[in-house]
Amino acid sequence: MRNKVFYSFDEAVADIPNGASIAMDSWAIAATAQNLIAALKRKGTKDITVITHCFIPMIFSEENAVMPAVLLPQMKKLITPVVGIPHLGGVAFVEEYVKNGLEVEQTTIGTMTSRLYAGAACLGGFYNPVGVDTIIEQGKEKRVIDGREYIFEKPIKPDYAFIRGHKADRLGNLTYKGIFRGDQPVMAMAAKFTIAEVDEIVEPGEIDAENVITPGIFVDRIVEIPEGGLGTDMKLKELIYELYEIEPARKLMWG
Amino acid sequence: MRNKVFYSFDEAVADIPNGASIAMDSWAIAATAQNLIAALKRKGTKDITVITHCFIPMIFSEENAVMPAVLLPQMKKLITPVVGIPHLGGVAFVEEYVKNGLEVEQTTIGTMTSRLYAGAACLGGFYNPVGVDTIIEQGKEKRVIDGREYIFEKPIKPDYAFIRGHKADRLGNLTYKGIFRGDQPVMAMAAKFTIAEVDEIVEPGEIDAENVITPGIFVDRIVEIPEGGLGTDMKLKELIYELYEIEPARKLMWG
Amino acid sequence: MKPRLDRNGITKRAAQELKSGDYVNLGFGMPNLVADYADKGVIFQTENGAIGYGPLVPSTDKESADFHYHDALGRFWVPAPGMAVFDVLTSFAMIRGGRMIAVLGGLQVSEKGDLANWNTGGPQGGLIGGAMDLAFGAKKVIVTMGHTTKDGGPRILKKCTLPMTAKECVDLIVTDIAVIEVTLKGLVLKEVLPGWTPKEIQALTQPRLKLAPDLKEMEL
Amino acid sequence: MKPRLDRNGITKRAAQELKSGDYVNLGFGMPNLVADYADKGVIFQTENGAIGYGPLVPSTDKESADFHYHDALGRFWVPAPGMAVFDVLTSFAMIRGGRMIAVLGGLQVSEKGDLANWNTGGPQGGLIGGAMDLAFGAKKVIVTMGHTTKDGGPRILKKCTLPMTAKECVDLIVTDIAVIEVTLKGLVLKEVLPGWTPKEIQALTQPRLKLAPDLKEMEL
Repeated sequence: MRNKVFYSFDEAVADIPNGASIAMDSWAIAATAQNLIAALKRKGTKDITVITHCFIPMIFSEENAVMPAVLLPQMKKLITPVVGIPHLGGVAFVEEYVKNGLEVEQTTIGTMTSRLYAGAACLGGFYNPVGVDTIIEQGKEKRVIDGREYIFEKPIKPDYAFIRGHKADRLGNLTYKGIFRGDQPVMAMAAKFTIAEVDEIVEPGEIDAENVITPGIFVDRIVEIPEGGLGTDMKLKELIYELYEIEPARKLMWG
Repeated sequence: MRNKVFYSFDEAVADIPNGASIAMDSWAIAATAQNLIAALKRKGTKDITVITHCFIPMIFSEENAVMPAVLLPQMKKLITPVVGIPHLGGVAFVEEYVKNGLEVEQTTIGTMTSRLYAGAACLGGFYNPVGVDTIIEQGKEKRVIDGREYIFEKPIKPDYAFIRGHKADRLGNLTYKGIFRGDQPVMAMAAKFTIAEVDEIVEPGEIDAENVITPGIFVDRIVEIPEGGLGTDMKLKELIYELYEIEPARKLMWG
Repeated sequence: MKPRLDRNGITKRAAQELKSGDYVNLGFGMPNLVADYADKGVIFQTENGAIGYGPLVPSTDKESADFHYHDALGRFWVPAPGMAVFDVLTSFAMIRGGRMIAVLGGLQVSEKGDLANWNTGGPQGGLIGGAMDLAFGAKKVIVTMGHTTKDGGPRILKKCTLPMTAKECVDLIVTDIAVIEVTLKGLVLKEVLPGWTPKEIQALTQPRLKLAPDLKEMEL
Repeated sequence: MKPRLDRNGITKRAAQELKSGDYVNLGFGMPNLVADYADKGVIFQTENGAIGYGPLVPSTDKESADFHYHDALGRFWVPAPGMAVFDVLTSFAMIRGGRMIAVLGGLQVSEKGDLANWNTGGPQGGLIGGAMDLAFGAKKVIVTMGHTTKDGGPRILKKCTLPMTAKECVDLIVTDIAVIEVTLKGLVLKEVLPGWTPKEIQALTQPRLKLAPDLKEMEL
């Protein structure tokens, strides 16, 4: 049996080369493989392409939580439907990097998930009805099919996926918790190599076959988040307290 | 709250018009909404298009089990990757119908599931790498993308889906059991109207939110299979005994 | 100054469009207040992967907030019986498949129902998110917005001047002074806020408004 | 008559290609016997939606057979710890994504590795199933078949004459008398069944066979 269990995040990302494309979902803190992202920052891998849902600025200390934005200095390209949100200062935080050559490919959430599916199923591309007559169509082929306009979209097939799961068994079978699922199941399917961090690693059989969301065949490495690691329940609770005291965050999250 | 619970299969299919396209998965007995199929046969709806995985001849009495093949006299078109299997006489059982106008569109299993996904996501079509230089490409546009050949495939967006689930809550949230899942989740997403038969209808909350496979928004009607109905555990057990005595079936299923 | 509805008033009126059993996605900004006023049987979906969840965590409560349970805008809610969680692939099949009503914020709406709501044209324009998918795929799109800009200019225009979200997608516009339906024959004024005449509303609206045969005053 | 391997022999040899931790899909016919001979750590996938399942239900046992648990060919198995079930959408992302080894039956293989295995050309040709997806998507395709047809004609041809399954997909051919690797430079004879010479095998093979530097006898 191949061993998939790693005991260090640094080791788990050690062989990711410069230039790699990495799907690492993030809906702010949710669905974010924080420890793997932090390890990739430590490693300093350059010229990476980041594929994520939500690319927003860090408004708290990196010791408490990280999001894909901490990788900005290492990035060549960003594919995302969300670059900043007005309440947190909009896109200003990426402007310096764009000036220095960062390519930003804006997409829609639904289009990104379909592009990842296309990557997983080895499709060559598809005709998408969303974005017609918007900035999304710029530079893309358009086609009328059965009377409706479509835009040609290409698959996304990342070299790596960083996954934040809930439980994993040693075979790599994964569950998620609540809204942490995000696009991670399709990212794991589309990526050539998948690394997951999880709350808990259990024995095969402890996850019911019916409740596996990402089967282990899609998962190459797993690391259990240690006590005090980023994204543990305790850390998340502390972060909530911190955000509650930050005016724009409280306004956003508690309405 | 809209009521989705019906108490009769005949009532649940009563308004399906002639000419409807219906995704009704079937992997022989697995993943087959037998009671809804039987009700559609009783109703006699004509000129239907059937989308299914496995279109094979009935080798047992219709009182014990049914598969989509019982609808042959009502069908205008069939979309499937499997028409007959050599062990059970091949395609002979459809030949009379083909002569009388039945259109058979052969596809591959992977292509069918991608076409259903394309229907669910409202895509206009996609470029598929499977089937190049085979009968699958006949009459279809081909295109080279990044050096590889692809075939243009169109979405499947059925008018109806017939689903065989395991449990449903009254909101329509569904689970499946074992290999009964099949393409049913994507069929429910792609169809305009979905009718499900299940082993058991439970109250909201009895299915854990994490374990719902098909969320209720995709399910319009649900019927609990009554004692003695097709596909109950008892009926399935009886059928196993029957098949064990049929030479080609035993050879196929017990090796 | 004539009376105008505040955000609560606009969303209260928008909520009247929703009935028990409807599946509804609420967009960024004002629309997320709709949940407070809607019928208890309305089922809310959030595009990050949950449907049928319970009420929002009150603003005084940080104990109940859990990062595993919040909507696409980051607003915490509590789980509820009958809820389902799912991935984004499933979520956007829901959204694109015409099964949901979307209540979206608006910056501009054209007379054909084109919507601009994701980018003010300023430097903060990165938030496409799922708005284009929702506007395209929902079976009914209700837009809530102020009838005019801060400078008093019209937001309902012959053509949108801001970056487009989706064309010909809006079904109903609920503003702080009127309810307007988008039809194939043009914009139809259905309701006016008490204190306003159709003529006054037309003056703040660029395209020609038809008057509904049953034109009436808004009731909250 | 010279000795030839029977179905068990062929599949036993094919099973030697699989090692612990490999994910493997077994096609219709002979390949499904491979499971009996493979290393216990090999993980089998069936395209109707399960992976990591347990052993097949023996042919004498009808009590353990359950329609919820069988492979794509209808052969019943028993659930096992660490198993996962899933839908066909997920299944074919596995199959197309280059994560699996496929052991497929064959009717003909060309010198470029084209495979024909779904249709004998007769009237019974409806069984495309997932064979084209597997042949296209697997990271390694092993074909098991008799070296010759019933009439003694070659099955390994310059070009396939039967309807194609997928082109340039086969990596290894295991027959009842030889093991042949498909390389960019042509077919390479790796192993011969004891009792056969390379020349005799070439006589039953249409394209030219190169001899592997380490050509050896098959060991079972």
